[in-house]
Amino acid sequence: MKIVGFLCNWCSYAGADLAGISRLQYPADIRIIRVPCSGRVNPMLILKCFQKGIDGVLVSGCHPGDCHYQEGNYYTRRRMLMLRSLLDYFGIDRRRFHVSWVSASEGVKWADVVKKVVEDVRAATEEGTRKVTGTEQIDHDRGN
Amino acid sequence: MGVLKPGSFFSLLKENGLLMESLVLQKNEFTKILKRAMNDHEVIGPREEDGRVYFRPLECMDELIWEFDNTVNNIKDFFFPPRQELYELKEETIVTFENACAKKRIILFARPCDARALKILDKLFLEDYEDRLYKAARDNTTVMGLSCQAPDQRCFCLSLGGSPFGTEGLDVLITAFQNDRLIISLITEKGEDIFKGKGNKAKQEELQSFERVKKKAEESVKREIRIPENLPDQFNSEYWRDVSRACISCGVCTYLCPTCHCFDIVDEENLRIRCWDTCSFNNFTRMASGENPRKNKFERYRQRIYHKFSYYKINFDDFACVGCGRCSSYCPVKMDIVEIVNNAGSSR
Amino acid sequence: MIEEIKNIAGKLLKNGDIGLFIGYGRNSLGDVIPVFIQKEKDVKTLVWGSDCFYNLTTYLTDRDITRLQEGSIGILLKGCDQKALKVLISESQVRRERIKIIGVTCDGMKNPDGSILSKCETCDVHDPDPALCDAVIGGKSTKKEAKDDFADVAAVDALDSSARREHWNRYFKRCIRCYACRNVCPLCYCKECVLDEHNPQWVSPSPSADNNMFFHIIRAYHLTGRCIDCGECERVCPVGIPLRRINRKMIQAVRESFDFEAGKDQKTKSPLTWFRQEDPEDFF
Amino acid sequence: MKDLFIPELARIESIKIETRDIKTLRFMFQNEETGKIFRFSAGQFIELSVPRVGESTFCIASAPSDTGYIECSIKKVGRVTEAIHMLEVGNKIGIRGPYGNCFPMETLKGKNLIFVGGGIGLAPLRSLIREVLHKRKEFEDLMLIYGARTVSDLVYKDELDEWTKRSDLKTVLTVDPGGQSESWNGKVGFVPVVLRDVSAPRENSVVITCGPPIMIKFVLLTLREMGFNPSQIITTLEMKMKCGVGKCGRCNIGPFYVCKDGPVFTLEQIEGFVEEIF
Repeated sequence: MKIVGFLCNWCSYAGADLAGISRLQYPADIRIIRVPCSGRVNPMLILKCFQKGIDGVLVSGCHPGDCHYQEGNYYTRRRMLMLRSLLDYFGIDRRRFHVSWVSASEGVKWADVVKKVVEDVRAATEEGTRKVTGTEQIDHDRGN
Repeated sequence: MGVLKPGSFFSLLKENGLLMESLVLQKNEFTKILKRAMNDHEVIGPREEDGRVYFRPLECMDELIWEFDNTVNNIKDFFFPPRQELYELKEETIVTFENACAKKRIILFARPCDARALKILDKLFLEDYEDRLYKAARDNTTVMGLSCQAPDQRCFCLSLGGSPFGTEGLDVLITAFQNDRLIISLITEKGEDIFKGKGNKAKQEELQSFERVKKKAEESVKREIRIPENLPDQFNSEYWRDVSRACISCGVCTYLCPTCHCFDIVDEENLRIRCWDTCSFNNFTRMASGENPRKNKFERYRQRIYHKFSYYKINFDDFACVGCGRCSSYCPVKMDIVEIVNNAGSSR
Repeated sequence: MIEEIKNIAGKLLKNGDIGLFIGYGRNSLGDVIPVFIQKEKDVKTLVWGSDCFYNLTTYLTDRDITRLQEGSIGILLKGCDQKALKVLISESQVRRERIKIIGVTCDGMKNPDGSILSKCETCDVHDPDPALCDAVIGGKSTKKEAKDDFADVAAVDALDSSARREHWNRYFKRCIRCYACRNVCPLCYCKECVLDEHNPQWVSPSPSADNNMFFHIIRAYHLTGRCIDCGECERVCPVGIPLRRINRKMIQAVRESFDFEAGKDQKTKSPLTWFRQEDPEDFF
Repeated sequence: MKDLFIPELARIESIKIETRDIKTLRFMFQNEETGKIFRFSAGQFIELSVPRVGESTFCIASAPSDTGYIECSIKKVGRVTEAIHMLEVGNKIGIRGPYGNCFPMETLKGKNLIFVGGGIGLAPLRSLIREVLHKRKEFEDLMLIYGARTVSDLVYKDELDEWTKRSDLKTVLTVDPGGQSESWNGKVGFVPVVLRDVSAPRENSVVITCGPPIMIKFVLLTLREMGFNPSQIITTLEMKMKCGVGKCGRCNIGPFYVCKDGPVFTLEQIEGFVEEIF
């Protein structure tokens, strides 16, 4: 399984780092992309992940009020809320897209979040909800 | 065009409506024949989806629609599809899909105008560098036309050399009559093969009534496109700015056009794909450097008109338009190509 | 009404207040078309009727028109079109002082069979907004307001995830990527659309059902909190994709989550460009 | 039947860094037979494919007489060119072609040739110049006027040095004002201006120009003012291309397909469309 995590540099990435230093166990299905702020996560990036066949996406940033840039995560919150309702509306399983707030001191929370995300994505996959991109093609396209 | 092959002289005559053999079939017999053909052919025909009629592969003959105005898409889609996988490009090898083109197909109820467009596209895709996939699709497809007995008020096929009963590009032309009778005009050998030993030869009076409905249909095509002789001289005219103002630079007119053939080649992962593209789009001619020779809307609109009515004529001796009227009926802002072309010659 | 429109437009052109008037006319087949009038004598070609669907504000952000036009531009707008204009003004895409607006009362646009368009059924702006327009024509509309219950959206929401996927897939298979929906939209004004970008290429231009879905997600997302439901995208779609059903989902979501409605005034920007500390975050 | 869109695989033999954003790559076909059959003329172009990225058009910068390999000079401007710049010696690339027409070698024979190039536009001219130098006796006086934005943007520096030393090719190098370095001993000024200053013979001459559109535009104007007539001026045109064989429809300039009927045109041919192009 492949899950992409967009982590803000100041909180969640540090939180994940702490989880590592503290030798906390969590599933290895997540690939982390460090971003300066969760506000940097353009929804296009999330869509691109799904297009490329990624099974799930996690966006994680500082708790509201703790943003290194004062207010970046407030925008993220609005954007992700909208994106999620849109993805859901198009029938992309809601368990494949997650957002969380993890601070630099929350190593344990990070491990829990990852466990929960992996669990959800695995459940979605096992239930057979198709990945977002697939091999489905429109009629009559290959070579004729 | 090459040398005339023995026997092709007759098919040439037939294609021009001479020496054509005509059969009479009952509708249910026809359906039976096609049902049988479905075993070893993919059958494509007009089918309804949410109130509009499209050409689509048919799952059964009941889906087939017998009476319809011009369809949304046209049969070009099955020779030059919106998205076509060309081959797979891997690090060290190239994988092609040979077998896919071998599928035998029948297209039912193509309108004569759409079928005529195939003849126009043939010149582009088969002359000079021959296009393998297009060729294979052409070779393996039998096109059965349905004569157009009630042309739309937007149609102008006659003024471009077509006809609601035209046979160019068709293998068979089907004309529906009262009492569920069909007159089947056999145009090519491909068409004859399917109806071999079926139906009765058309009687004199049946042929006469065929001529009558044909004449009636032709008379009802009232619109006329008159391509100005001096069109090439109008290239730098202000006219193009004026008429293209309303254009929103979308691709409706070109994508629904039976003769528009511009395409793009893109990579999706390892697949190399050919997909439709259109001169209406701003990025059609934009180069990587940012340079764009047709960055203004009027230049793009002018390109479309000139490509159809001037350049294609110069290069391939045919206008790239069959007068189906789709571009004006589906245009989001109802730009009317006939009016625009007809008035182009008298502009400043 | 039409005489009044002609009068005002003619006067504006004659006085040199505007250099161009954008209104409705007809072509030789009788279809309503947008017309661009530069001379006073041509105002006689203007028409008005229940088939004047177009949202002409699209042309106010068309660089091929505005760039070449000196002076002000006059335009005829229905209530829904005015909403679009308010969004454009709030996003600094149109300078209010550069345009002269004739607002017209609209009793709802009609289909060829005489039935009223579904978007007009639930419309709440049949009368022009005197605070926005330079001239207002037509008095009070006879059309009664109906409550919008978002039944179309609810019907899709009621399906389960994979059925929703199927629901949309059926339509997206048909999409030919002509981009008429994007280009006709008055609020899609980007000089370079993300979909046209080559480097990086966000979505491949080839029309597979998957690519098409991403295209429609991106389009809908970019209109979130901005779409004023003029329904032009759905009207122009040659393959009949119910695009309003997508946009309206987002209208509903923005309304519920942020208590916001686009096109109400000329000042408030899209809700994705500002925030409240108490915004919902129930799914985090 | 061979599909015309299927490229032949080739191996990158060497990569030379010309400037900060231009590299010259040398290719050899993986299949030796293909390499033997592959023939081209100066002025033609090929389509290069990078797997998973796409395909783009490049003119051949090596001469037909340089057998056994093909060279292209590639400026990093877009997605495909960026990908090509990432490639290393030994990597595979797809090639199809050659496409397009070529410089009319027969009509050039016995003429004075004036090459006017700008920036990366020297690439197709290089192919021609190498070919002409290879058959030097068949031509009269040769002159090259070549300019770039700055000294470091000049391509084929080694070859330019070589050509400057030759007595049978008058080489004039120039850089745009502000682009000169301390040690620069060439001219400073835009190509069209330099073209006016050097005494180029008009009688029995042909001018061949290639460069960015804006340069060509002013070179054409300057040549007109200098009294050259349109049939004496040859230019290669740049247009976005995809198929390379006159089908995909984007490279029209008037009734011409730049890919099939071009990219080499005389000004006489395209005079009516100059406004659209430049």
